[in-house]
Amino acid sequence: MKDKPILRYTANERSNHWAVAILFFMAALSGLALFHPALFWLSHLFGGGPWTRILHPFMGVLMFVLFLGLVIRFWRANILTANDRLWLRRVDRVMRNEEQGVPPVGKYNAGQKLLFWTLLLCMLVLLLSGVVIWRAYFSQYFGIGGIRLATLLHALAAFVLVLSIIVHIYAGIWIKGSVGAMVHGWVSRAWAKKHHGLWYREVTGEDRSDSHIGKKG
Amino acid sequence: MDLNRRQFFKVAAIGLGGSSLAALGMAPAPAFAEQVRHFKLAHAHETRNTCPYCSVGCGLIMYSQGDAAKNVAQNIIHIEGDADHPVNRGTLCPKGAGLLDFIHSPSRLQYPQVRKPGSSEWTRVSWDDALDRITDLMKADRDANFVQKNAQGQTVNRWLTVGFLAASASSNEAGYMTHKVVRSFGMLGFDNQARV
Amino acid sequence: MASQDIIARSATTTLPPSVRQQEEVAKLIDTSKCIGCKACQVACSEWNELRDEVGHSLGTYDNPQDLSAETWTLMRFTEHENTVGNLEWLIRKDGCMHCADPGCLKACPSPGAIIQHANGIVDFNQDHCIGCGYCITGCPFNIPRISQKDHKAYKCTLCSDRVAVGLEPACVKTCPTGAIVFGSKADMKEHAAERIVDLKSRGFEQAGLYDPDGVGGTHVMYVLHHADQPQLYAGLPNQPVISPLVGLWKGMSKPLALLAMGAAVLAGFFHYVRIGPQRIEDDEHPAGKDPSVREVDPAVHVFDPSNPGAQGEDRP
Amino acid sequence: MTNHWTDIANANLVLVMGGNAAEAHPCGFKWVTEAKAHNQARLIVVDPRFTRTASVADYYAPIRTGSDIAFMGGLINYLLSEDKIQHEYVRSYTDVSFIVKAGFSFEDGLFSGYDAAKRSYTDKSGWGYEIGEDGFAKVDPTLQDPRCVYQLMKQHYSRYTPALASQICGMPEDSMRKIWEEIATCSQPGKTMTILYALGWTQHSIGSQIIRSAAMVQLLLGNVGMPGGGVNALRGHSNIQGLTDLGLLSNLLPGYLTLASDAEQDYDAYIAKRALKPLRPGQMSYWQNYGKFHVSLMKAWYGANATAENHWGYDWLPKLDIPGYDVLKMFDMMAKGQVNGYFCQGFNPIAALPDKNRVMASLAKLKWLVVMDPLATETSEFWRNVGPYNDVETATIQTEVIRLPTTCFAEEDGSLVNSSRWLQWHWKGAEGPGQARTDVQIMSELFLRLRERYQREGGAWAEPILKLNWPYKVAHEPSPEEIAKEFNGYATADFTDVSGAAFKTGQQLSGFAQLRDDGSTASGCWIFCGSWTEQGNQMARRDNSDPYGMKQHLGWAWAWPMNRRILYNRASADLQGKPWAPNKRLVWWNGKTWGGTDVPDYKVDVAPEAAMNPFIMNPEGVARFFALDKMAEGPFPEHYEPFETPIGINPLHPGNKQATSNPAGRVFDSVWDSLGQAKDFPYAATSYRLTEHFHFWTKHCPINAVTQPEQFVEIGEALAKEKGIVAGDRVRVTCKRGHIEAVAVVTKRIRPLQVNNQTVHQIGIPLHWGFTGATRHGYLTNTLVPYLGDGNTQTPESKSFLVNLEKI
Repeated sequence: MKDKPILRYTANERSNHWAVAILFFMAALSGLALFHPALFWLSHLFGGGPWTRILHPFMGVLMFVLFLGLVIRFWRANILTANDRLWLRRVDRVMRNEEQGVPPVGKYNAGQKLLFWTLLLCMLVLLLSGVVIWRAYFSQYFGIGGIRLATLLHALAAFVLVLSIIVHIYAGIWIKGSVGAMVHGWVSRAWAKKHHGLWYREVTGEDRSDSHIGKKG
Repeated sequence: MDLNRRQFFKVAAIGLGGSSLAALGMAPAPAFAEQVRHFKLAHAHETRNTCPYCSVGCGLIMYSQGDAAKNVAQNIIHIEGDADHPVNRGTLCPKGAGLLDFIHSPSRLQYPQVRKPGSSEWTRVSWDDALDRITDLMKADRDANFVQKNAQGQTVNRWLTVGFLAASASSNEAGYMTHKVVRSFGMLGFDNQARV
Repeated sequence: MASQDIIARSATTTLPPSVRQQEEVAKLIDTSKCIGCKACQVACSEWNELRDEVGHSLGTYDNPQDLSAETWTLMRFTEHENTVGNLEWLIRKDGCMHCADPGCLKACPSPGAIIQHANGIVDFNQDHCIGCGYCITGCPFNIPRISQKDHKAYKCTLCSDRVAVGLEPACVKTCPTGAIVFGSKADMKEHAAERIVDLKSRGFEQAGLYDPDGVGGTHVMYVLHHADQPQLYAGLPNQPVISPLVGLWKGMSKPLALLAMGAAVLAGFFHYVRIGPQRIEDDEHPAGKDPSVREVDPAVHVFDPSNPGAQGEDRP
Repeated sequence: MTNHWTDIANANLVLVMGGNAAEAHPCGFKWVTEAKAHNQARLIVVDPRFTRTASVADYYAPIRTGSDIAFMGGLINYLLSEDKIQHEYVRSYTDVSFIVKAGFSFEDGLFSGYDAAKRSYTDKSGWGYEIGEDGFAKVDPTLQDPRCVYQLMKQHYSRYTPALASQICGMPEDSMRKIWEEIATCSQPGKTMTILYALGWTQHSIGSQIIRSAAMVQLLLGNVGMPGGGVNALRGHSNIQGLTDLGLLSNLLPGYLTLASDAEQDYDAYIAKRALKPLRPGQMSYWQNYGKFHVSLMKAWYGANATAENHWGYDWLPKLDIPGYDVLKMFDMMAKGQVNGYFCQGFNPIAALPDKNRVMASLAKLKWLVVMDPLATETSEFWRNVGPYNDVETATIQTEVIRLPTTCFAEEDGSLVNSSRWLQWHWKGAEGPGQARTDVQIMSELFLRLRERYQREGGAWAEPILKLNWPYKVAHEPSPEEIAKEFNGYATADFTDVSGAAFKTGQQLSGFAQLRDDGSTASGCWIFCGSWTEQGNQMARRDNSDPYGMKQHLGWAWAWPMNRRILYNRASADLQGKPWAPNKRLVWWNGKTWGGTDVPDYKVDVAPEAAMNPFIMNPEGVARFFALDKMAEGPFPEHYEPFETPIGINPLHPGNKQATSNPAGRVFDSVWDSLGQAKDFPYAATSYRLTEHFHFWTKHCPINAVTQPEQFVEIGEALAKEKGIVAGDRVRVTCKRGHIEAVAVVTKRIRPLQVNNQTVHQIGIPLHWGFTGATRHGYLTNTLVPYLGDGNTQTPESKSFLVNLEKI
């Protein structure tokens, strides 16, 4: 049965991802409210300025904790390989939706892997700097210099994180079928074969690989 | 949730629209009034007084709530230096600047009290009881110990077994009355706080 | 607010009404006349109805030891032996400097929580304060404090309520020796100049005025016997400026970041428009049976190749 | 103060010594900063500690506590030997030319007439002027007579060499000379120095003589009676000047009139002894009018009952068998069980008096104690056990304590006399809390109750009580206005005075010159006469103008005597009646009368040619370097060590034990055992007040408690290092009488001094804490102070005692 779909994400994995996603949006919106006056109105989504100030750090910490869940689940699949370097070199073809010369991809392509590690790094920075500028509980333990540095780092990390997520979302919109994969878990065999060939073969055990693709390119 | 091209356009449009609205400052119009705290002495009642602490004798203005009308219990809410006073010219030292807390000190006594011999507590009494009690004690002691003549038979008319320490900050009027009364009793053990 | 026009307002991109030409006020603190009596401390608490808690003596004359939400000004004492070995007891009244370029206001994210009046007063409005403490991060003099009672920021208001009705601040009125004076900034500078002449006649060659331009000048100024070493006075900053970190954070980075985020969204949008999504063409019309594929449930295969059909998720 | 607060601005040099004006009187100190800023004045501070006054001084020098006479003696020696004195002033306005009796001598630290057994000078017959046949004192205008005051003074202070003075004071000789030179410049007529002192001078066993030595310096410089000059006692409390003026002391009556002693049974002799006749021709000797003041007082107190027949109620006043029953004497009697009842009116003796433990024990011997106070004082709760701060056995204390709540300044009308002798009226702003009553009402109700009991039951010598004049409209609560009018004075009969002015019965008098000794005038306090005239309440005047720009403000309130702002101001003009210098003009002779920027302290119509001298209260008309028999320890100030001395000997008289400490100091027999010695208690301690607090009052105010919350002691860095103490440690300070514990403030502001070739460390002990109030509980500092004092004023030696120090 050729159209038999493949399970890409289990229910737990999906829930974990979306929990992180929801918390990201809350943290990001509340953070943006405190970051730029033009977006302060977003604080109304959280019950006004003081509530935004109170909730933001808790949302952040929770997001970090849940994100750790994703890390534990997926870090192995995100280790960069030789193919990934080739893939990155040919990312322009990827962007042009060309397949010639783009090396086959495992469960995740190099872009996804980079995103993964970037998110982890940003979240770590956000957590640490966030603690330093958390007035209600921790700031008294740090010098004014440290607090100033932390504030800046917090903003920078948040900035990078938001950008990465924008890319991530767009990728989801761009690559048809991937959103579905994270919503109900299943991808079509064709989708898997096209976007994650190696992973496809791994899960299907298909040995006759189209290894010629590589040579061709 | 696969978007097709058309759907995506909608989403993007809404997104951009939203953020551009934000950029235009969809925040509630900022209120520029009520930035400064209301001036609390606008209609307070002013009374001139003199600082009771040291002997510079700084002039004070006491501000109290209410306009001294019949139905108002004047309550002093602020004390400030009297700018007309030639010595302090409106200034006050840390003690004087805190006089409000002296008037309203938690240590202010409210009613007469008696501590009985050996007791470890105060018991509240009425003014009449307190004053009658003191009168009894004084009369008994004066009648018992008053010295009209000394050993040489000279008239001395003194009472030495009861003493009186006068204050250092009570008014001249209070001091004068105290002196007048205390001497009329024949007291010599009479002193004030001039030295300490 | 005729006497209190606002010229700057935190987290507000538009300009507040501020056409009236108002004279700037200033408080001048003459450390050479200050006897450290703390009358200003008490007068400040009395006028502003603040009662800090009764603390401890830590073996110095500084009490309270630091500014707090209930202590907006305090004396800082320093015992200094000068070059000729004579002892000097340097006493400085610490508190908000009311900068012309206030770091607190720059850092504040909440519209209207910090405002700068045309007369130079920088005032906090606790109604709008959200308690984030960014003002502390932004202040070059480390002045604002967050109350642990209501989690709002507090500091000296230069008695904006008194100044609004034409009075001097409470600390100025009370100062017994005239070490604190108040008036137009111009007059205060002139007064300072006279004091400096007197101090030089008494051997303080380096006497001078402290009105740091790193923060655009201040509306609380000091006359110092040692203007060349302000740090002698309990660490009064030598050249105070808004920290470059804060400048970066609340300066260019704000618009640039928003721009970048917007750009990212647009980039995606146009990529989609120009290149379009990636689809699996053959998804549209399913191909016939491919013999090359074994009739195996790949999901099961994923989980346990050695034990076919053991477990696996139901098909949708 | 001979001068007054705003007048300090006229000074060219300000010497703050034996006081800490900036901290204790900040608003008065304003005029020092004004003098500095607008009169180019210099400020010199001499103090054991580098105080907050020193922090704004042009020159500071440390001095060992209790050695001030050595400093002043050395200065007098310097001024005389360098001839830096205001010659014309000294020759004309002081007693330098007066010849002293042959009986006067000074040997090895003791003046003539000393009785070692009685520890006092029982024979002061030699301490006086030679009197000629004409009944006037003999003088030698050439000042050559070896017995004239000038020569005797020169001889007396020749011993105070800079080296010796520096050895006694522990002040480096060069610092001392620098200060002396600066001071000496004020002998020029156009330059004046003011001296500001307070308890730092009075609270020594030689306090009065320290102040005399300062007065002598000011006379040599011609700075008494001058604007920006004078000897200025900065009084401690808001009305202690007034209460002293009103004679609330054991041996006084209002206006510095004195009670009779047992021996003075004859009224006329009593008056005659006090109505001093002039000792030089043409002098005023104002005390000649003593009788008028006394009779007017008795008329105010006893009204119609005081008559010539009963000598104006002479016998209704108690007589003294000893110099006086001051507070130290009373508590000593209390300790012996000789006192049964005691009143404390706004006075907190266990905190304020020396040797708290002794005072506690005395109070516990009372049968009853009445406390009238606005606040819950330690004294009213002396029986309460408060752990280490007041460790007493409550149950064993059999004293009945009655505590009466009184109003405070804000809750009553009335007048206070500040240190400038200004009587200032104040107004009530609110009712007192709860049932609080005014002192006037309490005293009146007590009197009325007692009088009623004596009327009903009779009793011991009821006359003075029954006869007391009580004319008040509301008997139990006389109004402040009625009382003020009474102490000002009024006519009790119609009369016409020498000037021909007619007075009607009941008319308010406008000055003490109108008082009479025939019973036609009443005045409760003659020096206050003029404070409430027919023109109304002069104390409430609020004209702060200053027409001559000399900061005299004659239109503000009212100053005694006769609204004069600077005492002896006639001395500000030379013999011809012209101001010594144009920038120092105060009063001058305009050809017909005296007048100027101040009310002349002089007879306004006496021309300079009449040679009436400026010091009109003295029979000789001049100021005294030689104190005659007025002082307990001698006519010239001599340095004696504190009773607890860190060096054990008096470097001036190393051989004479009797002359180590004040031979005529006030020491009760029971006290000697409570005195410590340097071998056990090596450090010289001094107690004092801080600017953040007022005595034992402001610790009851939360807002002030915050600014100095906890008791501390100040220790120099050197001693702290020696003892391994760092700032913030808790330390125990011990003396023979007890101990206190407090936080250590380690400071550069107290340095070790080289005294008599040994190192003396000093320890500073502020005194504001106790076991009631809003501050953290603390020990009563006076636990450490010895129970002895000055032989003239009975002021305790709170500024010099010995302690030991240990880290806890």
